[in-house]
Amino acid sequence: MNAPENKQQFRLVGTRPVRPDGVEKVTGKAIYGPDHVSPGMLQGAVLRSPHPHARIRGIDTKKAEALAGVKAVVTGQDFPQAADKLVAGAESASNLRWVAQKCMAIGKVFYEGQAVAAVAATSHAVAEAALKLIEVDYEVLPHVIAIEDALAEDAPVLHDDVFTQGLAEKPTKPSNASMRFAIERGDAKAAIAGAAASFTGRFTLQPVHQGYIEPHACVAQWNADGQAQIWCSSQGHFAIRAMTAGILQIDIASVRVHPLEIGGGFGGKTTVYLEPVAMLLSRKAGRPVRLTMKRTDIFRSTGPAPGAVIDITLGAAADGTLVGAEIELKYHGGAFPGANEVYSGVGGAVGHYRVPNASIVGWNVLSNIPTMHAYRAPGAPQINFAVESAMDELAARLGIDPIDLRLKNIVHPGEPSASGVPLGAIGYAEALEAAKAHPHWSSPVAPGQGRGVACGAWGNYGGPSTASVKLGEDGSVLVTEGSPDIGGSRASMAIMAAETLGVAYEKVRVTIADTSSIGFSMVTGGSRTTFATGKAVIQATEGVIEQLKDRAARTWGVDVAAVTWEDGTAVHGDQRLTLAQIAAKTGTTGGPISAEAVVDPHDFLPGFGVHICDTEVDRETGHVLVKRYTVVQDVGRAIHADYVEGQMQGGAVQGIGWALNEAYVYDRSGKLDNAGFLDYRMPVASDMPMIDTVMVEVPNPAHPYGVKGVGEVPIVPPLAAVGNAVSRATGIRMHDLPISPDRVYGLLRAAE
Amino acid sequence: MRLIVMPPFDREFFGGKDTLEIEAPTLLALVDRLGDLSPGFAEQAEARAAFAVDGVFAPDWTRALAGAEEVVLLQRVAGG
Amino acid sequence: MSSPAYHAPETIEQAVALLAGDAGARPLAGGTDLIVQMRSGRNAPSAIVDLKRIAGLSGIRALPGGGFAIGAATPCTALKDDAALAAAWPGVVEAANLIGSVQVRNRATMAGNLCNASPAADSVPALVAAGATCLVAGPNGQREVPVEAIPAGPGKTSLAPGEVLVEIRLPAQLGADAYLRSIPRSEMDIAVVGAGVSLVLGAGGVCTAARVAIGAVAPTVVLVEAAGAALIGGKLDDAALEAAADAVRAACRPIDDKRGTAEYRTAMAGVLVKRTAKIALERAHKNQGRSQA
Amino acid sequence: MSKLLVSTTVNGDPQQFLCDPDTSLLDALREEMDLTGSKEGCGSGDCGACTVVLDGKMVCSCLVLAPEAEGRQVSTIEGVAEGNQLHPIQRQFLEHGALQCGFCTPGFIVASKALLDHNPDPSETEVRYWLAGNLCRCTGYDKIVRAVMDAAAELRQDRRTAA
Repeated sequence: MNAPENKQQFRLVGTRPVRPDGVEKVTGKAIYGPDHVSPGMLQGAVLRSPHPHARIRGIDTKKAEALAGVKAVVTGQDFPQAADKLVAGAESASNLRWVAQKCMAIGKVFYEGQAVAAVAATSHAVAEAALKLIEVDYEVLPHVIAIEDALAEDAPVLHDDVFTQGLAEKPTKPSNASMRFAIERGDAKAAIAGAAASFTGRFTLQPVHQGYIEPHACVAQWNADGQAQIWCSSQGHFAIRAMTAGILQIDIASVRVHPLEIGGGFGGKTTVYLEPVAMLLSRKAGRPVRLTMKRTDIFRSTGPAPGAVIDITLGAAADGTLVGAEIELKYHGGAFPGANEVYSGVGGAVGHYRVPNASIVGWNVLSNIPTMHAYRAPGAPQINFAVESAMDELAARLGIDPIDLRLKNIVHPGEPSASGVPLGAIGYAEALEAAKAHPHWSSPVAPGQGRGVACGAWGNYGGPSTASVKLGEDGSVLVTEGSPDIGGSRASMAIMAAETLGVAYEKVRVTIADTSSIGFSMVTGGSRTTFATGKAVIQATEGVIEQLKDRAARTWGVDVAAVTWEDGTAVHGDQRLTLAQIAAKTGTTGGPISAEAVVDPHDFLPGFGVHICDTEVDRETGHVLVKRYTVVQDVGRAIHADYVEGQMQGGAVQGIGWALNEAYVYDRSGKLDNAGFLDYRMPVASDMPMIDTVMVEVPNPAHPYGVKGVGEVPIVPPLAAVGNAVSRATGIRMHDLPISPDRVYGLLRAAE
Repeated sequence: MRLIVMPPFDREFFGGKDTLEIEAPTLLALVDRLGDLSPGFAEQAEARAAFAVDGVFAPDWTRALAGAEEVVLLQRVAGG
Repeated sequence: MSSPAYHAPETIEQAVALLAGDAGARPLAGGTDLIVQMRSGRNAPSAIVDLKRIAGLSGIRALPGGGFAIGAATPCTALKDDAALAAAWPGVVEAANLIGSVQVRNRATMAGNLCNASPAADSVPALVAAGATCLVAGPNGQREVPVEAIPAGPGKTSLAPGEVLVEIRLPAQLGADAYLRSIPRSEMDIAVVGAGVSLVLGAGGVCTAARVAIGAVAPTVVLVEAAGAALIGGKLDDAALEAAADAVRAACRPIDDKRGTAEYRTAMAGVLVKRTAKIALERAHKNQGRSQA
Repeated sequence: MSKLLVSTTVNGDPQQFLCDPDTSLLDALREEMDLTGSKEGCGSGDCGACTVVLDGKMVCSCLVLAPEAEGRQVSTIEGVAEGNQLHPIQRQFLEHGALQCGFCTPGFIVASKALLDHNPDPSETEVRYWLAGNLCRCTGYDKIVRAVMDAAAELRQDRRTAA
């Protein structure tokens, strides 16, 4: 499984064929989460808390149950008592005790919009009417939203059994700071004190939402014999199965989860919110139940990404060499412990640079907002905004070109990564050189505009995947895998299988199978699918090739070792048997041909990106326009170039939205004030220029086609790229996101 | 064999110690040993821990450690 | 659970009777506000009276003397398609075509925008600046009132029970108009501030009449007479524009909310009124040149 | 309140369905006619995933009451291709990789077709403003805009060839 020494020309890898699921998706035939219908299906609806923090004294569901057409009502009392229990399944461990409460409050509500009861009825209108008949007796408790408020001495403490983890001495008092995580090396303070230039600043960000357009939705059917089926869209149906079975305390094998097409996730669909509720409703009603979230409820109750307060000091020598970093970051954790963003925030803060002296301390801070959930490179964009803004300041203070300053300090292959494990064949330097050589960087900055540059990294991932490859009797090829296709991965899998097998792309068809029809596969996330599931597909394809060679060898009566596989054909001397010829004879050569591969690779490599952004600032109104944007990234190798570029463009625009307008706005009563697309303000088409892309290909030698993973990196640099561009256009450092017109206006006036 | 304990496990389970000298035939056995040193670690390890043996990630914990010089214990990081 | 009744009357009289006979009935034009409010539970009408099947309520009529009558059920995009209207009142037409998206503007009407009585309604400052009036039908017959008389506060109108807006009337254009708004994005937002300006130029390009109206800075649209007065009698030099901006800022009574701070809204009202007045001036010059040529 | 019987035309075919008066056209299409290609992303007219053409004008079907469709012509994503013959816009979306998750795609294609039906040669800016009511969270819009521009060019070529 080694990549070729020299860059070789591939037949299919790197091309742009039409994706196998394309026609269904452009004609409206594809079935997404909210589209599935089961016979006899009931419609469910969920009652949600109007209070951000309250004890539930009691819930009276009698009137709702008496309403004609209502078939089941469930509350937190219907959930099995959940103790602490970690399940893997997704990318990081989840404690089911908390996951269960993200599905439904059990005794206490911790954020506005948390589910408190649910109804299944013969129609949606009846279910909605029944919700109005449920009486919940709340004892409203004081709430807290902002990070600094939650850390205050007199702040309401959310959980009396959550003590700060990661302290050397076990704390005696419960705290909203659920976790401290730090990396210390050398003496950062002393190094910075002796630096030729340093920058100190505080940066703040608000929570943002993943913003997928498809609402969470599922249909669950839990039969009298204890067997269940769930139809839903998710980033990983095996994770849905693990969490649902775990929360409901039933066997994994009794829950069959069917993956529907997924309408965007970005990390937000790697957990359960509805499935266990729909299951409980179905068991009570004896019929399948559909639950679909409203957009307002998606904003109010599903995982945003953390807001942050970050204090940073970076110091550099006169030649630009970084000498020290002192950083304290505080991230929103949401209502329950377990958010992971602080780990990657601390670990990745200056992981893309060599910094001999570093003190990086992170805190996960609980408050009365939904529990944070993964959003594309979770935890990285926030800290990167601070670090790359500080780098921009250092470059200006030292009079060094910002790209040169990065080149001076970047990590190189063989040097230790943040985790201490040496870096492999990374392409960071190559990406920076490509950015420097790009016409965007060398073009003059237009009058009234500012140009910013920022770098960012993400570790990427491997993890378990299963794939099987089966040969049709006519020589066509069926690939079956367990990784939901969220952005064209069926096409990548078909390309890799066809490339390996030496057949036409169109001869390969790809199916994403349910949890009972293919082996375990981790979620589609962490930029792991093309890498890890791709490896499984390639390995299974190689298994098929071995069998094909064996059939040919036995047909010819020669040793299999003497048979080679070339361009879809078994070859021995001048004897040849094509794949189709062998397939046609399987009935008399030993039966059907198929192979399965289960992999758990950890030889993935991180990705690095460099973004260049030009902005124009209206000095009278504070409006910022992105005029030109270029994304340069080491992608390992692009399997399907369109979808690699698409990841780079989409991630960049999400990051630009985060920089300019997106933010959770809470009112004084602790309610989310902008729980809709109108006021959450994601970028629309007319806000954006074209997003230029440069795919730098430094292949991963541990993947047959050099794949590294591309999806997460592109959201890391834009916050600082935009911030740096606005700072250079205005002469004012942008410390706080979003860089909205009123904020920029205020900064401009204050500077006058 | 040297075990480098990365945050948060160093403070959370080993009193802030970031280097341990410890012998074990396999990573599984190592997890058990660490569990003896710090009750509660073994239960969390499967869901939260990752190991690198002499600079290479080792997802298979049955792998023999004979001849290994350095094992790094680190937190698994999630993606979106 | 009560679903509202749905009526699609074919005459104004039927519509008035339906609305007058049921206090919970609400007229439906484009529905882009009403249906959203019904979905969110903010509005639960007992009956919906769809105005779109009433003959004459959709479309634009030229009035004798050069004005226009715009039927209450006319979608915003239809205004753009009417070349004469778009040439005469570009500010009004552009304002109506800043609301929501193309999808929304293919349904939304200026009459609905006005009767929804949002302080941030985009078309309303432009209509007020234009000196537009409304024809209102009710149980006691019809009356014509200035546009600014309709909104009574956020979500409230001065319409009596059973009254419905029939058409919006624009006078003959003697000068030119313009409308600008401030939003964080380029589209799909509610105005943080909106400013409409309508001007008439006399001999030598001297401004002889001016109306300035601003939105989203007070509970209702504000017709700032002092701002108009500041523009009259001169050629809209910097001093006159600054005086108009001062008058506008003085007239602002905004709130802080998720869409903008009071301070920012006030400041933007001043900026926008100057920019809008310049566009109106440029158009008025062009129109004057054309009529003289 | 009893249900209303609505007679309408969807993609050229006569359709009759029963609905509550406050049912949206989107729900009627999805639930009563099994036309699930139109998607609900927000239910408030802010995302465009439910875009359909009603009597020649594109609208958000979540902001149309089903009874309003009485006697009207409705065109949905399911009617864009002619049988198995994809519309050039659909083909260009595929050839550009202008979709990732594909959930917003039906709305974008219906809206793009509405644009090109009345403006055969839009500028990039015109395309971007026309599509501002359609949210896409995956692509950053770049490949969508290119697909629409190329489809426009292809359709102009087709018209020239036909003429």
